[in-house]
Amino acid sequence: MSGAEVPLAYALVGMVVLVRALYALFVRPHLLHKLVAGNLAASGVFLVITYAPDGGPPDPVAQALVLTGIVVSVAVTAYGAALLARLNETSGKPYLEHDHEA
Amino acid sequence: MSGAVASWLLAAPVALPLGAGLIVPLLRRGRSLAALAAGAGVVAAALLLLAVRDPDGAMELAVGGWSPPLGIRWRADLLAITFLLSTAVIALTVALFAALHLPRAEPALAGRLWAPLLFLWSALNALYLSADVFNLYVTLELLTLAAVMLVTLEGERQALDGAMRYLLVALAGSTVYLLGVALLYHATGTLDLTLAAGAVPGAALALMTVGLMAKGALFPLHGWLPPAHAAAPAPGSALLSAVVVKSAFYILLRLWLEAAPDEHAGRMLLAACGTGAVLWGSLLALTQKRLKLLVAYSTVAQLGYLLLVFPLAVGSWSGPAYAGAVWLAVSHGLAKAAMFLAAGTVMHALGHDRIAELRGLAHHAPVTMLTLALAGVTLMGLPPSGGFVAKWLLLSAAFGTGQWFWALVLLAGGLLAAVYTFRVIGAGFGEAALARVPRRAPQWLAFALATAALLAGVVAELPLRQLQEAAP
Amino acid sequence: MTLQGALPLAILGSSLLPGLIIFFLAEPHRRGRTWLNMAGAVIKVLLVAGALLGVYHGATFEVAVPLVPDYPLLLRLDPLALLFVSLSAVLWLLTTVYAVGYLEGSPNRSRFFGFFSLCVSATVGIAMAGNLFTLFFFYEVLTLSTYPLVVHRETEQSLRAGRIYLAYVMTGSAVLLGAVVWLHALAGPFEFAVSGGAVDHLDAEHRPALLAIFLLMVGGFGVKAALVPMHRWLPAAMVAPAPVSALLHAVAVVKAGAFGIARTVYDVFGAELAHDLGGTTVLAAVAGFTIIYGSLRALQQDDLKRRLAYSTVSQLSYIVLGVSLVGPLATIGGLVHLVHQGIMKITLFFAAGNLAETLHLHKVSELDGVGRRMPWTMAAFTVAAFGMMSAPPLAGFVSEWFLGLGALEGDAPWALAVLLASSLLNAAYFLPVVYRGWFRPRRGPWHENLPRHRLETHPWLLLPPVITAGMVIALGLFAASVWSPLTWVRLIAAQEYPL
Amino acid sequence: MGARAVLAVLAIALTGWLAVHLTSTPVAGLGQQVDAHLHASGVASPITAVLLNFRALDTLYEVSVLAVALIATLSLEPTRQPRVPPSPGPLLVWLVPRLTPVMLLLAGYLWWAGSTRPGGAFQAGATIAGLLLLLALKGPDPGLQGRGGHALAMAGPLWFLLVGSATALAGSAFLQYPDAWVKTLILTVEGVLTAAIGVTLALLAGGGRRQA
Repeated sequence: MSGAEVPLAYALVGMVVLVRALYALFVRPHLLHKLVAGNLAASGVFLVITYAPDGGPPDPVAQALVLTGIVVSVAVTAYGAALLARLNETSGKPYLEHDHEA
Repeated sequence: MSGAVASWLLAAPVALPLGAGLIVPLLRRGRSLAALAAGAGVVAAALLLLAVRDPDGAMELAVGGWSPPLGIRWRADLLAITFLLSTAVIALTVALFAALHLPRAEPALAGRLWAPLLFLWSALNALYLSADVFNLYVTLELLTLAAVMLVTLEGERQALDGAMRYLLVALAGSTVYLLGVALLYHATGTLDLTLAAGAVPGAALALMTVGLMAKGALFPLHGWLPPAHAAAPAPGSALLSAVVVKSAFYILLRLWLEAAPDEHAGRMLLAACGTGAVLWGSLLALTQKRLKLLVAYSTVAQLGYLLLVFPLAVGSWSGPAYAGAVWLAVSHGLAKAAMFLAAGTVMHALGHDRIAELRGLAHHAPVTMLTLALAGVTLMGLPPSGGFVAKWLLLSAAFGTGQWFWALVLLAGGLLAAVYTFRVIGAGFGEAALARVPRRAPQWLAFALATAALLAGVVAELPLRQLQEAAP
Repeated sequence: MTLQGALPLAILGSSLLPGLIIFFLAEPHRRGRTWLNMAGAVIKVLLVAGALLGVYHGATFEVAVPLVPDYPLLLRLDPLALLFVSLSAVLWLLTTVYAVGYLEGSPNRSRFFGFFSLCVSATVGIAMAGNLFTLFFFYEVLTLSTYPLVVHRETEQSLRAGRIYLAYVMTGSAVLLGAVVWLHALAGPFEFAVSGGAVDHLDAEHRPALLAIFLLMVGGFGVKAALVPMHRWLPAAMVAPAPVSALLHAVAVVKAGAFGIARTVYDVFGAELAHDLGGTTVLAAVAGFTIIYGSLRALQQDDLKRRLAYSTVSQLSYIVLGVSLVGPLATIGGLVHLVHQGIMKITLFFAAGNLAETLHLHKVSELDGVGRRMPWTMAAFTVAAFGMMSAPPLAGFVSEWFLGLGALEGDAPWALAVLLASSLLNAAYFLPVVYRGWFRPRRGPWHENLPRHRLETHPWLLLPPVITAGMVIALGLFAASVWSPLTWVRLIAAQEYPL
Repeated sequence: MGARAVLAVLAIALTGWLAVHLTSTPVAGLGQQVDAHLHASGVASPITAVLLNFRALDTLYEVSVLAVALIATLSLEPTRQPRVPPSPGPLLVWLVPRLTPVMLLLAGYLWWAGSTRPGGAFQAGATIAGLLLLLALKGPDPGLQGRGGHALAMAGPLWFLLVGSATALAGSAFLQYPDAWVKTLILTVEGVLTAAIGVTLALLAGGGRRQA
């Protein structure tokens, strides 16, 4: 988490991860895929946050933000998994209903 | 010393419900008492904030003694106080309703509602007070988790499904928002909106806005709201529809009117989304067969009105437009909470909420019927209601700035609201026995909220004037 | 607060407070409810009498309650306001008496009288409104508080009527609101002008906008004034109980529309500007058409209340016509008809209600010989009917006389023709009723609906129509006296058209 | 499939746009600010200074989020089919008792090191959580699902909140540690947080469920 500067490449990788994950979050029907995708997307953003141009020392605030962000996304993902398990038990399938108005 | 006072007054609305929320799950009995006590404290703090308010400078506090850009600042300007206070009034009434209504109507839920309610409340207050974009991100996550938990309480498939939908959209939304935060930080070297004012890069603004629109169920990202809000227990739905979704609008106000005041093209886009919300939400509300879903779709529509403020708040008309939008948010909050609580009574009294089968309500639950009607008046924006004065101001701004198109949207929305409201009222007439005779006290609480929404149209002059002066 | 300020609020409160209290009275409290109603109604009449005296001697009563920045709730008692206020106050008193008798033992009376009082409060609010904001404010309160009265019987039919009523009136209000706010965006905040218009200072480039606004506003008001083709809700609303129909048709709703049009023409735009814009010409044409159309439709109705409803559609446009013909005499005719039509029409509805309540008679074809069974009721009906045909020396004649003169003065002979034709049509649909009642023999026994009284029906039902019928005669005979509405209206006309 | 293709194209476009934007704007930060005030923060590690002092509010909310996630998970009614009771292999049985003290030591070190170099409550808490899970796998279950475990989980944010409120009541700003106490307070907060985070993560990983 510390040491050398974080080059642009990381940030760009982060971008790709983020967009790809969000894409999966929307198109994948299986809820487990969606949850993992959501978590990955967040990680992508963290890479962007830590982006510090060559030369400059790593920005401690940015790293602190990432640490906080990680904990938050862990919490949300964990809860999401529990919710998914519960939903799977009640409805018998790990997918969302599409006729919610019924 | 005033520093200490500021420290208490600003900390109380966040700390009291947060602390209570952490303790309540550990209590065996007296949960409702603890929750209500904390709530009363928040109301008191909010009232004091209003009382000691200095029109020339908002009360501020550098949390931890570190002021921005290094630290985080709490700031209680008129906008924050207005939202703090209206949220406090609504949340406390909803809590009282829950304490009186749930033990009989849904005993299984009685004890489990308090934790999410308190966390929700704390997160909202934290959100109102903060102008630090990352701090806002964390409060939004706290808010989302508490809100999703509220939705799951009923525990059957529909509730869990709605909750999951909500969670996923919120997850995507907050990720996009966070990316916006990253860009803002890299571009300005600060996370504080007041310091970044005027320098917010367009990309950051766009990303944060999209993220917030997802969290705030703003058209076209509203799809998750109705199933979620309709699935929650009545007090939960009331809070979600009345205040939670408006938190996103609150941040949008700060972003677009205070931090990035010159992004005019984007404002038009927001209002266009608002138009879509008003029309689409109202039309769907018309087609619903269940009362709770109808009320939920009306929320989608009413949120659309709020977005119209962005193109209208320009030049000499920014004052009226701003005051109108804020006042609309407040009165809609009161009315919508009243409506969902009334819907809860209906559920309890009839055992269902199918609109086609509401016969007998007018006779056996007249108070609830009247509550739905009075709340409806605010949704239609007719006098004597807070919705009317707010709409009057927005309409004036629309014609005054020569944007008559938005005026048409406001008027059409009012008519559609009338149609779906009177659809419910009309269904309540006629003689028929109820499954259960609902208790009186909770009904009067909902009635009180609806009446407050009406009073917001009669005693509005002073707050509206002050809001106009405080407009950015 | 000064007396000047207190009086308008007191006039408003004398019906508002009883109404609010009544809502929370349990159904059985018949006595308390009746006392509250009567007390409120009597107090209102007394207050209004005081106001008349004061205004006649040049006092001004006005109060502004802040509501929206720059747009206060402004209540002001000017002569035009008082004309409408007095009408509402007097007829509310009589209708309350009538309603108490009419609803004897029927359910939901607390709800009924609660909204009934709200209706009247809204109406006097409209009458006393000193600016468009206030006028619209009470106009909408009226819309909402009338709905529960229309659907009072809670039958499928009455609910349908309620839906139709809302569909028309709400659309009208949306149009009205848009027009009002648009006008304020052009002219800024303003009050009703004492003489001349409030917006006639606007310069010429706004002319097209002003014409559009004028038409939208009279269109919005026209829905409640039942101008064709926006009149359909009125016959549908006939399903409401008789006291409601009486109040709706004689005073509250329809008059609110006509009154709104009068305010728009005289005190917002000013007769002159309204005329120059060409707005009044359009309005006069619509009114003329409505007069004839209403009468023709009335001819075709066998259901007595529906016949009366279409007659209302027609008669209301007398007022609108008088206003839109622009000129002192026409103004006098139109405004005085606001009062005269109210009293004549309420008499007819009281009488129709009595026939229905006492003998279950709803159709004209069933009325043969009813004059022998219910002479007082039929007498009252006959007087009012002749008044409607504007037979001298009754009230209707006075209105029509001035309207006719106005038509000639504003060289619109076509209007005179319309009025005469309408009188003939009135005769054509009222005379058969009167003839059947008095001169056709009854075949078979009556279907007695109420317990027998010494009188022909319940005294609380009989008294009001007899009184109003007396007024119809008096207003005609003593039209020239100082206290007649006519004198009062001359006062207003003199204000609008200073000579 | 057409829709997906469109989405994919949009995704790629978005990536490009963001990348361009990021590279085009000069990158600012708060590095100097942190260095300038580090001495007053009570800790030597800049990251810890930000987490527990400069932006302590974020961390308070963050651990609250963890607590809410736990409460929310527990409030989803417990499953009908409970987790299968563990059948620990010989390796676990041999390893876990020997590993326990090491991991405790490691957690303690991370906690203490947090004040001077990278590390701190979260890393330490994660270690504790791992340990607890291992114990659960080996059995018998450490039994944290009871009231005691929940109390322990809530203790973290509660203590943090208490400290913050105490400073407010003492007359200084919310969460403003008095200079004399900075280090001690931060360490105690981190200590309680470590335990709480450990328990919370362990419970979350188990879905908060009791074994059969």
